[in-house]
Amino acid sequence: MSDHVTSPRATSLRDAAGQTTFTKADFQSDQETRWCPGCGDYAILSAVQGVFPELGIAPENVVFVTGIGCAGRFSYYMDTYGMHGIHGRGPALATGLAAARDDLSIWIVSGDGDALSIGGNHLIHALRRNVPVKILLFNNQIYGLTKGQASPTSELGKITKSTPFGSIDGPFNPVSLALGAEASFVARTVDTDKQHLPAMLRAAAAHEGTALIEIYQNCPVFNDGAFDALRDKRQSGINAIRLEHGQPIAFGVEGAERGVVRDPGTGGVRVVDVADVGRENLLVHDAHTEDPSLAFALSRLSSVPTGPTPIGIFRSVQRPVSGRELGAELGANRAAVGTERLDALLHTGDTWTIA
Amino acid sequence: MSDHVTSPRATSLRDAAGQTTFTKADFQSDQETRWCPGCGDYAILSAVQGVFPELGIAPENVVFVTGIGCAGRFSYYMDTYGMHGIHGRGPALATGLAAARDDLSIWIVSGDGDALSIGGNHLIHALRRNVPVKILLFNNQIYGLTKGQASPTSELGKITKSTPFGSIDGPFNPVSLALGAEASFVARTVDTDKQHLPAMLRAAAAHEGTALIEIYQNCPVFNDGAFDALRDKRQSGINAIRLEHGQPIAFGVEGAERGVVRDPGTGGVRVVDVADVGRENLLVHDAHTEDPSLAFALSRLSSVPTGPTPIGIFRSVQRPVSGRELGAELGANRAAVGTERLDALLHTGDTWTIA
Amino acid sequence: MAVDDAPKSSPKSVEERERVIVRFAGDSGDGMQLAGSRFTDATAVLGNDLATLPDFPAEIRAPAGTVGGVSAFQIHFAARDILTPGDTPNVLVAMNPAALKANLPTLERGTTIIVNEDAFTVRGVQKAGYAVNPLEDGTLEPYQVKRVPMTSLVQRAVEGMEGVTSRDAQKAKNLFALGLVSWLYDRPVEVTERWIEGKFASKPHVMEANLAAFRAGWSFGETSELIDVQVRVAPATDVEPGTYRNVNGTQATALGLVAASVRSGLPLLLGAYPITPASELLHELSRHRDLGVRTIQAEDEIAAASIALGAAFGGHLGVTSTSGPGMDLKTETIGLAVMLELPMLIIDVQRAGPSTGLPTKTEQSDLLQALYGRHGESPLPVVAPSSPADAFDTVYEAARIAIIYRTPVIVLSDLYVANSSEPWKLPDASSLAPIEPGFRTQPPSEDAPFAPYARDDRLARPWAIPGTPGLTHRIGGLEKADGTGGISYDGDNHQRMTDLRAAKVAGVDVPDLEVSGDEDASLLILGWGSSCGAIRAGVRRVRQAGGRVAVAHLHHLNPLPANTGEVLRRYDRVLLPEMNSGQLSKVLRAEFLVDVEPYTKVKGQPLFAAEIEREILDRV
Amino acid sequence: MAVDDAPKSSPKSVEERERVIVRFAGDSGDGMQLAGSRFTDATAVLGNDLATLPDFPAEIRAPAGTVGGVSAFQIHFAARDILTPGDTPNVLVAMNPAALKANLPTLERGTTIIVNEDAFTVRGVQKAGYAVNPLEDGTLEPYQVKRVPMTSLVQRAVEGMEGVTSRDAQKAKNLFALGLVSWLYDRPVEVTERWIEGKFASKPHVMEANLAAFRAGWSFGETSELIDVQVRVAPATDVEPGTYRNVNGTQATALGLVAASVRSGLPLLLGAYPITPASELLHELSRHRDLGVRTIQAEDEIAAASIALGAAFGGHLGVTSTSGPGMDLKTETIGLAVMLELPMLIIDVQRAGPSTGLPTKTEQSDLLQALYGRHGESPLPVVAPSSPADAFDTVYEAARIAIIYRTPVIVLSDLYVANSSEPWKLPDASSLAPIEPGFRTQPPSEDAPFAPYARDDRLARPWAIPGTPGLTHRIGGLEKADGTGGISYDGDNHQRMTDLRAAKVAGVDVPDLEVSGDEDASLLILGWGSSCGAIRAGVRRVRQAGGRVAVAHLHHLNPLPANTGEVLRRYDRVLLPEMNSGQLSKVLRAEFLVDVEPYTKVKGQPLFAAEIEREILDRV
Ligand SMILES: Cc1ncc(C[n+]2csc(CCOP(=O)(O)OP(=O)(O)O)c2C)c(N)n1
Ligand SMILES: Cc1ncc(C[n+]2csc(CCOP(=O)(O)OP(=O)(O)O)c2C)c(N)n1
Ligand code: SF4
Ligand code: SF4
Ligand SMILES: [Mg+2]
Ligand SMILES: [Mg+2]
Repeated sequence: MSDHVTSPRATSLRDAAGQTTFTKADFQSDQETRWCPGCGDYAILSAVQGVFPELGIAPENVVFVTGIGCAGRFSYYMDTYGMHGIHGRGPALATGLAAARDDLSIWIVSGDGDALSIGGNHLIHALRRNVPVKILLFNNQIYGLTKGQASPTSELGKITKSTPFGSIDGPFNPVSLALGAEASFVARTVDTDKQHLPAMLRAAAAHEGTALIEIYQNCPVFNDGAFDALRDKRQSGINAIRLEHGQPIAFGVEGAERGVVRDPGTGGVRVVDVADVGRENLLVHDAHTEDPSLAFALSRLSSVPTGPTPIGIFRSVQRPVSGRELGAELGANRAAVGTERLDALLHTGDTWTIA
Repeated sequence: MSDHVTSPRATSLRDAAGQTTFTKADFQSDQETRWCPGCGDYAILSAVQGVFPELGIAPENVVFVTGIGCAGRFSYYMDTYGMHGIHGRGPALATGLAAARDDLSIWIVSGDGDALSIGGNHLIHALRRNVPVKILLFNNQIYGLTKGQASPTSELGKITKSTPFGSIDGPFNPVSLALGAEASFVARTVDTDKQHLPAMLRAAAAHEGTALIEIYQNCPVFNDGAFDALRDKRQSGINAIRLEHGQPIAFGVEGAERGVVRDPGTGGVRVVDVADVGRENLLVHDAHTEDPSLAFALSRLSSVPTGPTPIGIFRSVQRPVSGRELGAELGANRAAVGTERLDALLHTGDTWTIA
Repeated sequence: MAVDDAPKSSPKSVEERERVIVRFAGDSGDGMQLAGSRFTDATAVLGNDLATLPDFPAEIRAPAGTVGGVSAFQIHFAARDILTPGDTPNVLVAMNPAALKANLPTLERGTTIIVNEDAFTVRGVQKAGYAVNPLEDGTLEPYQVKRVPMTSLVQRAVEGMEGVTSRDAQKAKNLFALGLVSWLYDRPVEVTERWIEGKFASKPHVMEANLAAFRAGWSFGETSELIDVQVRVAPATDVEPGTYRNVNGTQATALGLVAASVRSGLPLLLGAYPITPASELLHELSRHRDLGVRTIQAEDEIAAASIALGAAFGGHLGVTSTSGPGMDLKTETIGLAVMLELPMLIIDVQRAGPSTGLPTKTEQSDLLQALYGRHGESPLPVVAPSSPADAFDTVYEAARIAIIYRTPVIVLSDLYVANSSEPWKLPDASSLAPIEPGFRTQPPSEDAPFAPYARDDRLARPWAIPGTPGLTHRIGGLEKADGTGGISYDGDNHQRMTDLRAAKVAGVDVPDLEVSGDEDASLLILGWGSSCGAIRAGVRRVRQAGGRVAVAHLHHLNPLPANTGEVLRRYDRVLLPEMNSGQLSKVLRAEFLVDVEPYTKVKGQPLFAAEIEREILDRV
Repeated sequence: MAVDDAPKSSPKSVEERERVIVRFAGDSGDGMQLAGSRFTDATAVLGNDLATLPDFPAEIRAPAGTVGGVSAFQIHFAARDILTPGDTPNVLVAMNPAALKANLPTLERGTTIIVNEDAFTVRGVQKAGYAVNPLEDGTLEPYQVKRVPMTSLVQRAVEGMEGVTSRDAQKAKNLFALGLVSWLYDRPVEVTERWIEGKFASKPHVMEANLAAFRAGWSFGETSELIDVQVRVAPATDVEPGTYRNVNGTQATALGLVAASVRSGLPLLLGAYPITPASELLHELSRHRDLGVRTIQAEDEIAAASIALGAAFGGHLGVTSTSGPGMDLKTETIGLAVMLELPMLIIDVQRAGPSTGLPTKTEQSDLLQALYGRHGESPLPVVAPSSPADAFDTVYEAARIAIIYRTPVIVLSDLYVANSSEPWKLPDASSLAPIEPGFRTQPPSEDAPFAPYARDDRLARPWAIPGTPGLTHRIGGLEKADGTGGISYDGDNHQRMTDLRAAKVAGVDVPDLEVSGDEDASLLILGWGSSCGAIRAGVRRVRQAGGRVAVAHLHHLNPLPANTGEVLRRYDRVLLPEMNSGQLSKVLRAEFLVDVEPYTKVKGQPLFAAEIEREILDRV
């Protein structure tokens, strides 16, 4: 899978309109990839490099900010500007960059430990502020780079190097957490899904505020098969609940035997056989409603993806983007500031002169 | 309000059964309280000191762990064991203490900045783990001790010392955030409500895992009146939506003109006039259902309490308490460990002897 | 205005003084800071040199009337240049018993004490923790006490005024005190009256009450028998010509940052998390949106530092400010900045530690942390302001170093510098040396690919910001290959890069250490940071008394001036006063093997000229 | 077993050696660590003294067959006591071309290289980055190369075996190499065979394949012409009698902590967040639940430290462990522990910095951070292990100090100590000096109320844990009133408490610094931490060659032994080798004004005996 990653830097092309267009190769750095053979990160990297040319953003206007972890290595492989920061601080570094530069397309790549363990606070605050950045959360439910300890998304009872008798803590549901933190865009997808992952990337790129995509990513070395229920062609048909705005929520091998309805009992939603309830009674997905309650309820259908699990866009709404107007205002002010303005500032308040 | 706080240490009494019983005074330290006149913290302190005797826990088996802030001073005023820690780390310090000592009743007192800004990560992880501690979150929607900067619960556009042109970030909804973090017990109440606040404290004390109570607390100096909609006798009737498990959710001056129903449109819930829908169609509150979706939907009825706002227990469910069984197991193991066991450990693996 | 028709040449005797120290003290609610700063402005305009120091209560709001709730403001003004806000006051204004009790211990015999008699009620006296009224029991025998019923006098002054409540009057008594002291030292009334009129323009009755109270105080001085001499302090003569303004360290720091931003063309972005005393800088800069300044209140100090660093990567002047515990939390991010070799300013307004310590007290105890408080070998430049006004030049210099050397720089300010104030000779914006960011823009060529860690003659690396075509590159916290900046686990490369990072910082151009006083004396007093004023004042006293002593002050703590060792070795003894347990002394002893003697104090207060004088006299 | 029926006295010539260094190198997947550790056990049981060092690839999983993916294990064993894992090997086992390429630069002429010929395919050679096969082009001319087709020989050995796949055979080739080298040095086969049988009991076919491979390797040595001499290294004679076990620094640290827990009666609670290389300690301790050890993987290092401190407040032995960036994040909590004066252990397994640096390389560059890396004056004791086995005594001593003085203690281990191993003479549990926590339990009386900050003659405060009736009290990070522990903003009290905290740490009882070698030499070599072995080895070589030099080693970095200054002054020159840029040298120069000369290296490797020898010879 890594072959193309080191393919030679191609020069960008001009399309008919004389508009510069870019190729996948324009986004591939010459750095040799250093992930384990078969790592899900390769598939994600390829998908991201494949989508960027469509976005029509020049590589020099793109920045990848990453934390530490296997996922964190991502920034080295994109031939864009990149900062491989410190563990968990990606969203904070990116918040500063976004505040300084609203002309850039800023992407954060983070792991489940990086984003949800040490970096949890920065993540929820970036979501609350609705900072204009895209966050790709590579969730492999394990600590990869440090060689296999439990992460905040590891399932209860998981046996790892740090939990030889099984983890005693239950996992976060990243989608629920993000919704609880006022996220304006939350989606979930799977590393190897060649249609769905790019679709989510496009949607995130189009979103105005913070866009969080949880990407189920297989770690063949320390947590192999964690996502087989969705990655494995045979199983995914049964388990992948594909959310589409405005569509009744139905899924299954033929795409529609099962569906989701509201559960008056719990106030949540549950999976039913369409045959029992009738397609017309299925819940119709609404990703754009102000109220995140429906998206939250859908997120509770699964916490670890071993059975029916929703993928797609849970929520996508517009709300004030942190510093959007401010940025423009400040830019204008700066343009006006010269030594005269500075002198004026220095002289504010009571002054006196001594001859 | 502060008069009693410095009242002389009373000696605990023995009841008929010869059982030691405690008085409010047993929980009052002789440290002079240092909050501003009229601060909501006095009312909360009084309520807490008033409830403890009912719990029948001896002061020496109670620990108050606090962060930094006006709220953080709380630990000095309880005549129990106490640790005034560092900013935002209360839940982490308490997690260590709880892991070491499952025989103690551990309470954390924190402010909206302490718990949700710098301490956000520890808070959500304590909730995820379901550590056996009670967390009292004094939410005054401002930074008090540092004299008036915006907090993560300050409303959008709020003018403070650090946001002279109005805050550009929207607030967290602490209840939503906690539910997104897998909280097993979440409640909300008001500093000056002499019935409701103690009731919430009792419920929290009785809960097995982490119990979070958001307490709306007035800061007369830097954010006066933020909670008048619920504190002011005249307004509270109209605005306080009192959640009671198993009861239809109705409220109003006469206690029932308005109510809450599901909103098929948004997937959430909304406030209606009971007259329009009929009391029998009101939503019946269920705090004990596994699925947090209903509780979450209810939390979205308000984010800043300027209108109808739910108070009471949103969620209270049982799930594995962090280290509960483990604690017992470890205790037993320790009892057995002496120098023999230690010698055995040292000699594990291949050894050889040189004469 | 009222006092105009009053005989300007008052019948009372007038006495000339060279310098005076006045301390306004009262309850937090009594408006002492306002009275003090108004008096300061009038004094500045009059042309005296001056230095001031507010003294806030440690408690957010201690109960009214208690000693814990006392707020004070001290001003030292003179006919010649002033170095500190002064050790102990000549005149204490005590608005209530608690204010008297809190300040009595520091007073010298014979000090004049002006008390608001009306506040010495039984309840007031008790609240302050006095058994009996100190005005009655001879406690004040050693002092010259002036009992003034301020509250009632103000009440009378506002009587019958349109819409003025007695509460307005109550709150105006600080202006009575101000008026009285203004008369006592013959300060110009216009400055104050203009300010009152402007300030309360929207609340006419409050304005009226305040004006009345101020004038009542003035006339009281003029007419009452109680105070028989008026004191004159002539304008300072030894002051450089120029336009002046009174600034405290926080304001000067903010202005210096804005100036560096304007003169470098780099937009200023501050990432900060509130903490006492550094919060004031966040508040100050937040007001300058009109100058394009962006401030972000981060979720914590880690984020605050990271926000500044992220902005720096984007080509802004990234700044983060904090105090005490906040410094601890920025450690890791500062270390990343060292590795990324990006410009960044860290402003540490030091307070008394360790841990939460004494948040409202001053100290200089973060020096070793600034120098060594990061894992691994991670050197960076450190500078410290020597006075409130000097903070402007210091942060400007810090920005210059950070930008042209591509390095984080720590500025060690402290609570004392931040809160105290002094007149500042305004620089001419265009006279400030421009700072050249020198962004890399020209695209690399086949034979010269872009090397993000190639270095110029300053050993600084190129700064190529996102958005620049052809220069896309990746940087991070892993060790870099010399030149290319690629990840390198090579041992020799690590040695080389470690040495390069050290050499770059060691090579920062720093002016030589200047010695003044008696250069040929056998004793050198060396200082750093905010202790400069007290040291120079102490030295001045010794020399005026005929003692011989040399004095020097370090503005750069890392790297040290090239001639530092040579200077130290020139003297038989070197005395180094600092508000810690001897941190700079440690550094100098290790560096130069000179037996530097620390004089240390960690009592939450600045050093006093008298202490320095005593320490010097013990040694000459 | 197979080799029993083979003639035990082999026909080949036998050669005696005093010491040998063998290095097993191959791809991460080749099981070199296993081969190395099995060889180590056999060697230990034989009674040689030894020291080992694994060398893991920096990349989590570099592509198979690349140089980046090479994993190696070096063992140094001898007939006399050993001080280091050795500089360069006498025999290199290279399982593939990459392993050869990675290690060639370090080899001396004439070194024996045993290669797995089968791995030198065209693809394999290319993957390693060789243009042509190094076995063909004379690259190896300076060495004695033994080409062994290990893979095919193993295939043949397992032919026709029940259920053994060719993949099993593939994976067993490390045991062939082990067998061959075991024969070469005549190691006892039983130890290894017993281990194989135990390890793979559940997978009979894997067990069979491994046994077969091991025996095939042995017989190949015995029979093939290729290797004509068998080398014997006699059991070490100068070893103290006693029962021994081979431990690496991580294991010794874990055991020391458990021992301190048992002998103090304080349950052990570790709060940690994974980080290389400290994670291993978390893994190790997590296995000891049966001994009542509790480990918590925290959400970050701040929480990890806070968890340890919270447990300490509850009366447990609170420990937190980390490396590099993790230390930065623990700063604030450690400062709180200083203020709370509670026992707490911070284990810093140092790695190469700054920032993320080189996570898999060793360094000693956190010393100044450990000493000074907190805001305010916040002193604490610091100790460092001098070898893997010494880590046991060091953490035990650290726990003793922490508990009886009520203070956080930092243990400065490093990656080299943590991963390398040596034989350890097992102590007798009951011979370990008990540690008395001495919890305060007696309730206070009217005339003697409980004073949480009253001090004993060690200046330690009482430790009263929650649950103790009558002793309820509150502590926190604000400055404390001397004795009562109440909040105090008093300046004199702050000075007193600052001095008390310093005096307590300065007063920790530390054994004198011992000098060995030629005590009357003019040159002293002073070391600290993991460089002990290399220093002593270097000194030994110099002295064996007739040079005169004294040597001493610091186990306590704070406080320093009382006689340190006196010792330093005794010598004309003091050389201090350390894996940083001269951090301890700075401390000693400042403290004693002695011109300590640092010899520094930051190349991610431990110091080598040869370097020390050279540096000494340059000076005598
Ligand atoms: C402050 C700090 N603490 C710990 C580490 C060690 N560390 C590096 S990556 C990582 C977690 C990796 O897990 P995850 O974030 O899930 O990423 P993955 O490797 O699984 O892609 C840890 C603990 C570090 N580099 N910095
Ligand atoms: C590490 C650190 N950063 C900042 C501070 C300063 N500080 C003390 S309390 C506080 C926030 C107070 O607000 P909140 O938590 O809402 O409590 P409140 O005072 O409103 O009760 C801050 C920023 C600190 N003590 N430590
Ligand atoms: S450890 Fe797991 S996540 Fe990391 S590179 Fe290897 S396979 Fe991928
Ligand atoms: S500042 Fe506000 S929260 Fe703090 S004590 Fe005063 S009133 Fe209470
Ligand atoms: Mg992961
Ligand atoms: Mg608050």
